[in-house]
Amino acid sequence: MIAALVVVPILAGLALYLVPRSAEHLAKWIAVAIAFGAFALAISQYGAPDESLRWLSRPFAANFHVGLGKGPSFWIVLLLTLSTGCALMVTRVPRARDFIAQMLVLLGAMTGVFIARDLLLFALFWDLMLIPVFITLVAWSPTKSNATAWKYLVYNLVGGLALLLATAAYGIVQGTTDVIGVDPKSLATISDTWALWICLGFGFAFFIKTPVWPLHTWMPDTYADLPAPMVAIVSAVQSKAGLYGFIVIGLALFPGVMHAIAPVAFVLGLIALVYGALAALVQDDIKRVVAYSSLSHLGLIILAIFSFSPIAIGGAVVYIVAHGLFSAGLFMTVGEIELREDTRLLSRLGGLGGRNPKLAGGLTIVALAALGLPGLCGFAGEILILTGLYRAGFVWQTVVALVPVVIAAAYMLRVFQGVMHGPEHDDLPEREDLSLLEGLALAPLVIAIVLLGINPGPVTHLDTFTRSVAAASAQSTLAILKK
Amino acid sequence: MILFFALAIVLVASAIVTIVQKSPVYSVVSLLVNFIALAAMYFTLNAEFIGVIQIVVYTGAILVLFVFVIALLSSGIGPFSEGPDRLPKILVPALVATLAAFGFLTYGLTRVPLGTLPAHVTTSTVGDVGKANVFGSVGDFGAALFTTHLLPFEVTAFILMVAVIGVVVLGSDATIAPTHGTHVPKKKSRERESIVKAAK
Amino acid sequence: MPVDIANYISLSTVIFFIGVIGVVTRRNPLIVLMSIELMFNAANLAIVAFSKLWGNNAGHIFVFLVVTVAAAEAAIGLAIVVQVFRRAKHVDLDEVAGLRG
Amino acid sequence: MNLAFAMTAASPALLSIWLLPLVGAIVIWTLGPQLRRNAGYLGSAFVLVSFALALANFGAAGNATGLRAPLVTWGPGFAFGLQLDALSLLWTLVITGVGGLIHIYSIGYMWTDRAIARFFAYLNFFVFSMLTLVLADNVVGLLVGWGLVGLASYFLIGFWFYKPTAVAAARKAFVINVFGDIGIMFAIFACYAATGSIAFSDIFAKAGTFSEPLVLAICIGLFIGAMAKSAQVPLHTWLPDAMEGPTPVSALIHAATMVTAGVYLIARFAPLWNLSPTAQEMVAVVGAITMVTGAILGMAQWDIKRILACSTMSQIGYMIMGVGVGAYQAGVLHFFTHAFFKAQLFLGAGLIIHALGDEQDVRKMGGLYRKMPFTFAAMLTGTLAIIGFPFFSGFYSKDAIIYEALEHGHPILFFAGALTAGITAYYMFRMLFVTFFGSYRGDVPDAMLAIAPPVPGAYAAHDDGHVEHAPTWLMQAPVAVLMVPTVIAGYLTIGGESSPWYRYFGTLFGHGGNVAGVPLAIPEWASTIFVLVLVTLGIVVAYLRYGNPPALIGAVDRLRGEALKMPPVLAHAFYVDALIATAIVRPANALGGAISRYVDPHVIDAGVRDVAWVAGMLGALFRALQTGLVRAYALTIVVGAACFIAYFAYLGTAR
Repeated sequence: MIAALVVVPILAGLALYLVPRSAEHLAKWIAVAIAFGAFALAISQYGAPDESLRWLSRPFAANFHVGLGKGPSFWIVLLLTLSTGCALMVTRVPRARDFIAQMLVLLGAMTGVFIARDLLLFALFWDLMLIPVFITLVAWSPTKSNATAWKYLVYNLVGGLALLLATAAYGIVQGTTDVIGVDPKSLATISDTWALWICLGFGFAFFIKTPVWPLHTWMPDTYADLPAPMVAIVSAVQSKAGLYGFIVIGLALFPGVMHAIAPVAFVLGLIALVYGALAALVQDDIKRVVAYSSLSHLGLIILAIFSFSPIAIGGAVVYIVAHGLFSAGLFMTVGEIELREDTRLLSRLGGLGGRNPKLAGGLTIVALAALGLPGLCGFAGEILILTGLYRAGFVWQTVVALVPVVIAAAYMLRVFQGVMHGPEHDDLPEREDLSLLEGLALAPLVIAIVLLGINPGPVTHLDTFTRSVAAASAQSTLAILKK
Repeated sequence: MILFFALAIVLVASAIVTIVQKSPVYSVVSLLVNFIALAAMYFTLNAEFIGVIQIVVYTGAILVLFVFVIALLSSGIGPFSEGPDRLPKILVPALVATLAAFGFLTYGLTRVPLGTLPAHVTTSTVGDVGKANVFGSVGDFGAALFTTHLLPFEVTAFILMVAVIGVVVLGSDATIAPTHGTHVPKKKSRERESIVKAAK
Repeated sequence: MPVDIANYISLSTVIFFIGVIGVVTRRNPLIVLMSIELMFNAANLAIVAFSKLWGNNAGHIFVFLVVTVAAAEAAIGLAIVVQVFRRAKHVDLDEVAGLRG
Repeated sequence: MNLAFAMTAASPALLSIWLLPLVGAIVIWTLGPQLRRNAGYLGSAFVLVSFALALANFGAAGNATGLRAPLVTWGPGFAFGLQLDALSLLWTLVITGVGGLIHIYSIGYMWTDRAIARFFAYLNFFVFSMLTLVLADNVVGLLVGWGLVGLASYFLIGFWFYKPTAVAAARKAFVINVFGDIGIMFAIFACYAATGSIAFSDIFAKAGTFSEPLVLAICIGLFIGAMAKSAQVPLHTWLPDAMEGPTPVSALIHAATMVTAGVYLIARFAPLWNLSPTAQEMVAVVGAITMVTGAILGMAQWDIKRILACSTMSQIGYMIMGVGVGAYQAGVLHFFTHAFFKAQLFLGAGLIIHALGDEQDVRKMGGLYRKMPFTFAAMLTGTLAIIGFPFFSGFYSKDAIIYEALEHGHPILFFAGALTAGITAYYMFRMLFVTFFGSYRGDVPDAMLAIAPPVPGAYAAHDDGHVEHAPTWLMQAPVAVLMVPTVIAGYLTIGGESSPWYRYFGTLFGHGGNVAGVPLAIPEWASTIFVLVLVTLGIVVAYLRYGNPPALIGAVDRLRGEALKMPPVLAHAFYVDALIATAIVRPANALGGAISRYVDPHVIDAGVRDVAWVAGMLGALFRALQTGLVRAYALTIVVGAACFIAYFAYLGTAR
């Protein structure tokens, strides 16, 4: 049943090309049904046993092994299916059938990344999920040039290559790649040198995907050029693949190396945190504001992961889900705004709040969650992460990480007020407020944002990882660096 | 023994003639000699089925194909029209490289023992050619082909099918228009659709 | 009287390199294709000889497969030659330089 | 997946007190367009029921443990719940009581506003948020409330969001408050790291084991939050701007309740503050500076709401100074009395603004006491209370703070407090004289000066000029009710240590260990007389400059001239805004601009392009090898094969 989460969307996405081009609504509702069906299926499989099928025996053992468990995988898959369903509901692009098909393939591939329990499977889905985005960037690009698409693909393929090499090396050294979610103690220890190189390979891929400064420049362009429904799920979930990888692969399998590279990761994370926030402060394009704010927020999660504090890592999972919820919401509302006003430039927008109270309400909640308003999900993640950071002894890093919280308030309000408040602009077309359907598409995200803000407790569940983290904390630094 | 050396001389000579002839027709004839000699050589190695196959497939099918193509491309005997030689000096490095490779191989072969027949295996001799169910007989070959090696056999069938399709495509008269990029104008596809509809 | 297998292998080597020289030096694609057939045959001879040496008929199977593939290759190669001739009106490998970087 | 609330052993009354305003907000928000003005009555009802429940639980909350209601648990140490003890109860009563009155008043004030339902939804949401703040039994819950009141304040300041000034003011208030939030967040981290819990009870139980620097760090963090929320120098600049919101909002949020949250915070964390004299000193000094600054700024304002805002700043300065010197009861008492008289002053000012058609400039008022006797009475009562006139509530609370500053060993703060009292008397009476005496200088016709004319504004009048009138009592009754505590609230402390007020709090605050000996030992009555003399002096100066009829002749011109004479340092409010703009906002924007215009495209992307260029060059190099001649390729293969053969021959023979 868990495997169906991957197989059905991909097959359905390909099969969607059989639907006549003109039957866009049919295609859309089939896709919405599949996404929400996957959501329901994922909920019903909470804590279900893994499913595994032998795949390769030589040169190393690899299985088609998928599982949801109760930890990050489960919550991220929920986030993914929910945000995809919501985004699909409001899809309005030219050649909608083809676009929706790409969305479904992307849904399946991304689900695969997060439920794979085998490194090789993980790596394959990792590369697979680039394809629909690349196709979309080429075929639905607002400009004639494909520069953004190539930038995206080249960056991520370089990461994907590193990932694949690391996976192959790991498989050969360890003899099996079926190791995600396995108690690290039951695995043979691999030599420090191998561990270092393999972990660096993984880490490089994860850093590009997240992205971490200075590997981030593909992101604002990509986010600005993708159609709103896809950028909603790409930003919500695809950018989390790297962080998820750090948690389930880096921390669990290479605690020593993670410790060794932690100082570098900390510096990069802090730079991303401040850098993204400052850049977000001056962007004119709303999508770019959100893109740079993502850079900032994800930097915080990097800090959390490399602090090795169980509280912070629990908070990181919360923040991963929270960021997914509010960035999906932000991009969807931005999509609505662009659809109405034909622009996303703050310098041209203004005064929409009076005529679009529902749109304003939706944007308010997602923007507030993004700026970390206490009581909403962003805050829950932030406070857990920062508490953990401080408790792990990173006092000054915590203080620096607090600064972007203030900047976040400034840029999020700038967006919100720039769009909704102030006098109405005469040169903007007057359009209807959110329709019932658009409201319904946003509602699940808003409800999830509030619920997660009230009680993120279940999401902080870290089954095997707490153990490995504890183990990692025990062995303070690795011998490699001494060599 | 004598048979072997006689065949070997024929083989080498016909091979050399094949590659030095100006006219492909002579090359084909020389190649024919080569193939037949090789088939005989297979018989001396008890590979009777392979020997037969050699004659049927190579001389019967492939060489005939060559002859057809030569007939198709040129009116008759004589060299094909050729342009300027762009690599006039390739003969020297080609010979050097080839001889070097040959030398290395020979050196290796002379230094490394080839090994011998495992003690528990008995194999047939030249005198066994034509007998059933000995090493190299058709029965022996067939049993192995359709049991142990069934899957490669079927894969070969598939490869042949692909080749047939490829030849049909290549040989068809439709010229393949050079395309730049993936962009195909919509109009064209619509035209095609209308043509298809009209055909129905 | 059995002949030493080494002789077969040497013979195979010689024929193979004759084929190589043919491939590298000739400009007529038909003769190049024939040279390739020569190389196939040389390899087949080696395989059959080794098969005899080891008393293992898997070599025969392999030769059989090689023959089939060679047939396919020859068919396709000749089809390409025909196509090229249709376009270029020459049968000269040096004229088919579309792979130039 | 236990997403549900854990409701074990929760006090239903406490939950109702807390949740009723939220229910109100949600109901009004969802039914908004249908409810129209009924939203006002509904909203008031929810808040007043909450008030009644709080009053009914007065006894229960006063005992040692108070009422409790555990809510959710996130993980180890992160347990959330509510508690209603003496301190929370006091704030709850003020929030719901004064809040309820202001709700009723707002029905009249917002009578003709098209978005009245939205207004009440926000107002109820504010009450809920404020209750979250004061009822939380843990520091994260407090921060949640802290953030939510900031949000409610943001919504209400920017309520008329088509006004660019209101939008800017709202954003400023919110961002400064978020800055305060991170101070509290820092304190949370420090507390959690030290105790492994966020509950007040756990933190205070282990407070004795904290090191001195840790206590100081926590206190500084908390105080940054308090400074932002309670408009202490230098984070005060948002408060005068916040007057862009509707007047009832100014009364409720920016005078009576939210801005005093800093006082609550310090009183709540009294056990920590008592451990660190340095921190107390810091609080007291900042409070005193704010007190004086607010008063000086108040002297230079002409906008009636800005005058009141500056006085609010100043009065909160008193409270902060009070809790800073360890006089928690006095500080909290001043919050209590201030809530009444400042609400009354704002509501009275609201009546005037309302009557004059959104006119807020006192220079365009004058002579109003004849036309609005009730409003005059209300404003006079409030003014007497705020300046500490004997037998009015402010007298008791302010005097106690000033005297206790001396008693706890801060003579300078004592003098500052007394001087500020005098200045307060001056600028409050200045406002009173200019507004109510002399002749009317505005341009609103007499007939319109009834008590409840329309609110001129974007959505006010119907197209045909017909205007709707709110019932007069809606706006007068709350003011009248407020007059009672404005006068009598201070009587609770008569009797000193044995008074009901002191007995009510008992040992809640512990002992502020800040008594460094009294260098200037004078009895309390002497202090009172000293303050009263300064107050009288202030009133006399105000009368001489603005009060006597000859001084008000031709007042408009003279007053305008005076505005020009205002020292620039006051006109720019000590340049704090400009300082923040130059030191923080502009550099941040410049950095952001540099990043997106220079660093990203020309440094990082350029680096990436350089890598691509190297790859391209390598490609060009290898391109030369691709001659396209098949024979050349074949030769390459042969050479490669020769190498391989050589290698394997070597392998075979080397064995």
